[in-house]
Amino acid sequence: MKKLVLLGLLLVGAFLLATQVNYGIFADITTTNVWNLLGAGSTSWNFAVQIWKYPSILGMNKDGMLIPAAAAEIPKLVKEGNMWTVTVKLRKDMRWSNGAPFTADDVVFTYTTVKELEIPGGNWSGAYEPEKVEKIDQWTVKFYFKEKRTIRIFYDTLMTTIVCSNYWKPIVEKAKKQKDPVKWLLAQEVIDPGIAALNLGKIEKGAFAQVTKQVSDDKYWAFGEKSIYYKNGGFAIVNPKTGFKWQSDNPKPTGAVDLEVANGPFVNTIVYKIYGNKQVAIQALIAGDIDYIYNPVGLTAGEAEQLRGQKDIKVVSNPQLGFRYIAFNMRKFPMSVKEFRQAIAALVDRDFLCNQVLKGRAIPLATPVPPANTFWYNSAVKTIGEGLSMGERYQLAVSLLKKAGFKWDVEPVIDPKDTKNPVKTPGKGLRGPDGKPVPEIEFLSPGMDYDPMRAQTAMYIEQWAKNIGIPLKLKLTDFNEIVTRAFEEVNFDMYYLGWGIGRIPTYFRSFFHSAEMAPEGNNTPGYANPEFDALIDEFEFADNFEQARKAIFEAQRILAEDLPYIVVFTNPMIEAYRTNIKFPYDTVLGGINNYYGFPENVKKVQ
Amino acid sequence: MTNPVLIFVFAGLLPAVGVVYAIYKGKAPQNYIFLAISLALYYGALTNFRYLYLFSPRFNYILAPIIYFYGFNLSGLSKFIRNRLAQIVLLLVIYVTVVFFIFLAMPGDYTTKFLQDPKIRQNPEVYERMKQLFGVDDPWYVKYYKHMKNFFNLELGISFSEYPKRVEEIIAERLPRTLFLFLASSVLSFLLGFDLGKRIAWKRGGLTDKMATFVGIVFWTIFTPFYMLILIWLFAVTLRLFPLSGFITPTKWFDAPFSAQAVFIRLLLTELFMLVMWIIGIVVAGRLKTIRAKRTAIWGFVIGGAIIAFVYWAANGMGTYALDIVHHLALPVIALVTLHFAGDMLVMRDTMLEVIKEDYITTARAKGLPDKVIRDKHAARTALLPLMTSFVIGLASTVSGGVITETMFSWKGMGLTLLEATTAQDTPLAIGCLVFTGVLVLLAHLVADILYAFLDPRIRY
Amino acid sequence: MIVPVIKVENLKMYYKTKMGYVQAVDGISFELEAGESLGIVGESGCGKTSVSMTLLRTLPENAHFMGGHVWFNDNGKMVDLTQLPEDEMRHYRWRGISMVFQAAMNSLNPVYKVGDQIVEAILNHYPDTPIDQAKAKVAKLFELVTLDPKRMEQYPHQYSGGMKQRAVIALSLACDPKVIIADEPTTALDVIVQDKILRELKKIQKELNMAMIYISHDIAVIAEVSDKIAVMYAGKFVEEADSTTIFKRPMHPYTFLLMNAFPSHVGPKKKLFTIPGEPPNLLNPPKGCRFAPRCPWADNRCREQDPEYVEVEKGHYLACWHPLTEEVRQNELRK
Amino acid sequence: MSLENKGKKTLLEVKNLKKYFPAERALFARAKHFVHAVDDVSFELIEGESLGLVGESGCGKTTTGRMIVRLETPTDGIIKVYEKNINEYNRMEYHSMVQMIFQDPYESLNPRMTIFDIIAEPLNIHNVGTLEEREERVMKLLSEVGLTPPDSFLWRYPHELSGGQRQRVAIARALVLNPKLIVADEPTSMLDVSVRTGVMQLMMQLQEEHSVSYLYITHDLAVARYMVNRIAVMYLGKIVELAETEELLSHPLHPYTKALMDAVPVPDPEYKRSEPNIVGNISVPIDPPPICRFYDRCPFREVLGNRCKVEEHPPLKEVAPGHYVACYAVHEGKIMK
Repeated sequence: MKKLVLLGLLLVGAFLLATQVNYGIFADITTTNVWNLLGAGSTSWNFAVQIWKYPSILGMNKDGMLIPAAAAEIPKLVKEGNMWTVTVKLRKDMRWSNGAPFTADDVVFTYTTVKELEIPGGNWSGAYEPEKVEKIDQWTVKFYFKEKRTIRIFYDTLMTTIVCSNYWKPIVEKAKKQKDPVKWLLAQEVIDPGIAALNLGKIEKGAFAQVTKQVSDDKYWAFGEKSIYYKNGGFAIVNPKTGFKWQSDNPKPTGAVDLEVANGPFVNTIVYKIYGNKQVAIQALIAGDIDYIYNPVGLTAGEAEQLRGQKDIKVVSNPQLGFRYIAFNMRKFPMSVKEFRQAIAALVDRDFLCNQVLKGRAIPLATPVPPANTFWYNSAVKTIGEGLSMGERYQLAVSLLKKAGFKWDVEPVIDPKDTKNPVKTPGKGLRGPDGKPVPEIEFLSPGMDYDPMRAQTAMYIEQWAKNIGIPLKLKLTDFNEIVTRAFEEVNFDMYYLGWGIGRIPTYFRSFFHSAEMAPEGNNTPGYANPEFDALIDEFEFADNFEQARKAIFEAQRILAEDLPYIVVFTNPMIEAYRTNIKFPYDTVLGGINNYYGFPENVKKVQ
Repeated sequence: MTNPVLIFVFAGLLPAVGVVYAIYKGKAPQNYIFLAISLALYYGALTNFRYLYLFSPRFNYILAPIIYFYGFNLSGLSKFIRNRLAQIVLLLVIYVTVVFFIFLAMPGDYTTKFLQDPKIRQNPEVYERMKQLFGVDDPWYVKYYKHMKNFFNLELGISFSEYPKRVEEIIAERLPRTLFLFLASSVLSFLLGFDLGKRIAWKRGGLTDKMATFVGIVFWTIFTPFYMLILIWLFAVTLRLFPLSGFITPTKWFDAPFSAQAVFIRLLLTELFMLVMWIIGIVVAGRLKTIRAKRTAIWGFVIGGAIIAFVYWAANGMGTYALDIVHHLALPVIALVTLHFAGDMLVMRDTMLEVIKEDYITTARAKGLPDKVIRDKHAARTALLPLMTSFVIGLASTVSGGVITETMFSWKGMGLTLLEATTAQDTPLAIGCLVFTGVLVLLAHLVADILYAFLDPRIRY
Repeated sequence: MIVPVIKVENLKMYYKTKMGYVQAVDGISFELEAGESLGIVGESGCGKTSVSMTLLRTLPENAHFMGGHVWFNDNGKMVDLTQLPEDEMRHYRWRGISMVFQAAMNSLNPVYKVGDQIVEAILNHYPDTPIDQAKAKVAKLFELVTLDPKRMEQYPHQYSGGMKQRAVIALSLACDPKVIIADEPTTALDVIVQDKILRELKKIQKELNMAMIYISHDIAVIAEVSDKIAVMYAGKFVEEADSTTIFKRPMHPYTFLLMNAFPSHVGPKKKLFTIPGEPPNLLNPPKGCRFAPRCPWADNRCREQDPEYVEVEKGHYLACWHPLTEEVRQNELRK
Repeated sequence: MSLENKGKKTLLEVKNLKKYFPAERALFARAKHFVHAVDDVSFELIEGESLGLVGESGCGKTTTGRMIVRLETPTDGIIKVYEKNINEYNRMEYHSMVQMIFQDPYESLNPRMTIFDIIAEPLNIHNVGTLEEREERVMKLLSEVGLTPPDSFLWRYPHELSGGQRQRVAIARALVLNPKLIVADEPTSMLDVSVRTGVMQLMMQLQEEHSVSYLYITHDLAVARYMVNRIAVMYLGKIVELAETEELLSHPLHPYTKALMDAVPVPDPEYKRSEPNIVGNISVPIDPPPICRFYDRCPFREVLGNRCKVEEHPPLKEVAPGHYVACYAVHEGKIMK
């Protein structure tokens, strides 16, 4: 009888504790098969619902720092004969949700299967990199590489998803017997074990995907594991349950703790409800049908306004991983003159544009690496004109032009103390160092209908330039025309476009390396600086991350001076959630949805 | 096919019956030529003799009976149906071909976009592997042959965006939902539009007429997404009468031992069953004389059907789940009915106004018939004809035209699928959706023609 | 004393339009006995069809009844049809007065079998009739109008024009009406068919001793079937008399000119008269006599005062200030 | 077949004219059955003379008229105008000689054109005269057709006119190019009696003034009597009788002509018509047997024994001067006049 009462109490307790959070997404998950998920089936929705359940050897924390995930420490790249090797020590405390321990077998199985079956898909391409993957012992794996492509090895190969070998082995064996093994394997719609306590439950196509707790807290290896962010930028992982510990080398965590994130799961169920339309999802958020809209493009300013006044809803804004920039065609005079570019850059008052003109709808950004990407951002680089008033900016620009030998028919007179009208006499008839008049410079920007932000700010920039006599002529035009002229015809003076970027500044090569000249590559300005090229190569083939980081820091400094691009601003990623759930943090580069780990960290607030 | 009974039936009995009947019926020698062709096609398909079929043996199974009936001197409706079927098969081939070439001519597709992924381009091995997998490098005629063959084998290929799912699987999943929603709303809006249209036309010029016409035009011209959003806000967010969107409440379905699809298909069948009962009611009513008897017959069949349906759902254990779906159905149906009844109503009103001018209406009045009889039996019955055609044809087009509804109510059906497939440049899926919609349109036209022939004695083909 | 079957007194019916009232029927009177036939002859737009619609009260919505009486002899009791509520009026339609419509081609509902449409009329007025009996009656009617009773099961589109016209006649007889109004019963038909239909109508009328009102623009047709003829012009009767009088001794100039404007293929080839001008617009009819603007004999009085419709000799009604004398007529014909 | 030819030229000559319409429409197959709308029709018309084509609907009279104005292409046969095959004329040349007036004045005038435009259109097409000259011509014609004062009609639209006025406009349009032949297809059948006479008289008057010939198509013998010199009675695509008007009306020979005459009501209550001696109903001539077209309805089909049943359709034969009949019984005097 006692037992029965206890059981009853337990059941009631379980019911009371059974918590559920609901997220809105905009499309079905099209596959539950991990091999497909990372191949043709790689949609952002599939990732949002599933990718966090898989381990990888290395990972990144919210600030973009390289941290061990399934590894016990960050390994080193070592030269052995004509090969480069990485020996990874794995954590010994991890368990799959089916109870099997996570071992070197899982790692070796995953990498060899991808290569053997030639599983297609960009997200598997890192697994093709190693020549060989070898199990040294139960918790040690050794990778062999032909080339020392440090960045790719650490940020791609070693971040490849690892699957549960004891679940998949028989299936893969069976696949190998089929006529088309890959096709067969990819068509298997199964829900495999993950490394997390949560896993996919019921899926109703077109309606929802349910994620439920499948490992009890006491049996879950990661329950209670803490990720600790220190004020000084240091980072530590502590698992009180298994005793696992790791801390960052540079910087070493000391001093005050900034943020401590404990691993859950704190909810039993997460339902990803599918909405066909953002407006309807917003209505659902208001009605409380869902607690958060998972959406990689975020909300528009208008939608954010609509939600801001609502009860129990919190709207957060984060910088996007991306930037809007003005490119110079450095093949042509006067854009070929460094001081000219600097003069224009000096005129661009980002704070004024973002806060006054765009009324805070954009975030000022001056470098191709957003400051929030702390590991790679060089805070020492100063932007031209930073902190100056408009008058001082005019003065700086004029002096830069003068320095390069530019002359005017009527030289501009600037009074930097006058905040309202610093330009006393506008410049007229700008002449180059050779005495010839500077030809009209065409400045291409997308029009009002496509992007009002760029169109509006471009008008200010045109006016500022004109005030000191730079013959800048803004042309608001079709987006496609700009793309064609910049990337295919390479026939432009200046244009104003944007990029979406990743956390790791591998994009430096494609934007600025002299081997990536447009139209073959993306280096539209025609920037060719051997010093810069060398830094990029150094970055990619660095011996260690300090070296890579240094190279990128230096590259940022050079870019800030050479200015093939003027980076102007970035868009905020606006998201909204109901205050009855709590994320471990909501200030993160690229927005909440950019951090895949949160399902196990999210809490329900009573 | 190894079962001797089946072999006997399909290879022996069935053709033999056909031959005997054809010889018994046939008169001129040329009739036997059709019989011979038909038999050749049939056996060609049966024995899988690949020189005797064009795209696929299944296509032969469609062609053989049609050609067989060309061996007879049919007349009237049966001749019309046979000719129409032949035309539809021809149109189908043309349509499927046209769809193929449209997509062939369209620049780029999912694969090229997919292959643009820098991570894939970095790795030539993966790149080649992908290209081979998607069959990108085949010449167009090989693609075309494969396309036609696959279509008639009902193998519509593999979706790019939901790789490696088969297109027919996706369509099989989405079609019932779309049909269910649009059948329900179309029939309701048709009935509402028919009834209101006939009433306001009868009392033309009055306040009701003006109001109804005004309201109808408002609904007819309203910006659909906006209207639907208002409905959602009003009924789901503010009044909380109906669920906001989607077709099921997730929490209720966590422990369901079956998929929503299973319930959906049963619901669709129930709906069709009700529709058939209603039509039977109408046919029976057509044989009865008095209005009261007619009404009793129709209601009798409808209510009888409803009782059978209720018993079925009460017995099969899915009832509560079905109710959940029906509850979700309410809001989109309200939206669609309010939007579409207006069109039907205005069409009905206009045809009624035309019909009212006809002399036989004056005759009916002069005969001393009561007003209601004249309106319902004489005017509305004739005015029904054009409405019926627009209804049946509209039924087919709603399948593809439901993009907005399906988007707003998160009702993942054919419209949304076609939209997503097109925007994602998922050619096989888009082709599949289009082809299916095309087949539906063609079938709807056939149904409309046959219905028309039944409803309008003047039409004899 | 013979009591008329139907007696119309000063019947007025106007159509309301945006521009004003169209005086389609403006005070007509006549009476008819059983077995008698009246022909109403007039040109298009003179309101002759509106007369039939007013008698049956099957008027369009913009029609306004402006006064007058239609006395109908319901087994000895005179009922004013214009005063009956709609519900009661329904019972007099078809049972009392039935109609053969102008557009026989379209006066049968295309989606119902012809027989059923006639049965419907019978069952509507005599709901207790068994269907078989009603059908038998229709079969008899079909025989009466020389249609094959098998055709009852056919649809109107399977009928030729003449057959449709016969079916419509059968329909008009379905409820044994006292009065039949035949509105242009043969207009769309070929002459030989027309001839047959007219003969049948006449025969049936005599057999069943019904009162018949023929309405037509064709004077020849009216001349053949009517006992008396009323000439209608611009919403009014201008002259009514027995048919011989109307043809041989017309007193109204319009009647006279009309009769002589009509060509004939028999007898000597006469000179054809023309009537100058066009019929007036009933929205705004001329003051005085409505024919005055076209009348060669009109004087100022004609243009100012509307002549009254009076009986000038027994059974001869006329509305004219200058009735034509025999002398005038002869002079005119000789010209 | 010509009448006394007083030095006048033959205006129109129609020889063995045939028009078959397919009786069913099939998409790919050729039609198997044909309606013999006009079947072997021949007649002549001399300058200034008018001929009436009389018959019931479906007898082929309108089709014949349409072929003569080149609105239809004959299946077979020859149409000559001034001894020249009409196909040898170019379209403009031909239409300045031959014009048509249609039955329905409501539909034959373009509602979006003014009266001036309607009448002057042929002038524009043929590029005749300056604008002033055209206007003058149109004014003159308008007053000739009795639409006076002409300038009050010039800029009005057809819907502003009455039916009779519209038909007058149609006549003016037909006359504007001074044609030699006007094919008039029931021009007065839609008009009211009081207006009809006016139009008829106008047409007769214009015939004299403009020395134009009419091919007058009508179902109404009485109207034809006033309009034409000779009448051809058609039955199911064939001319069954052709004679001068008064001769035909006073001595009809063909049983069909007689029946037709008996069937037309007479505007005289004292005149007692005899009942038309005809059986059955008119049919559509789909693949008619080669025997006499009237056989099925002929009350005298037994008079010559089996002959009418087996021999081909009787030829038009002159039984009195200028009086042609297509009937074996009449040829042999078996039917009394």
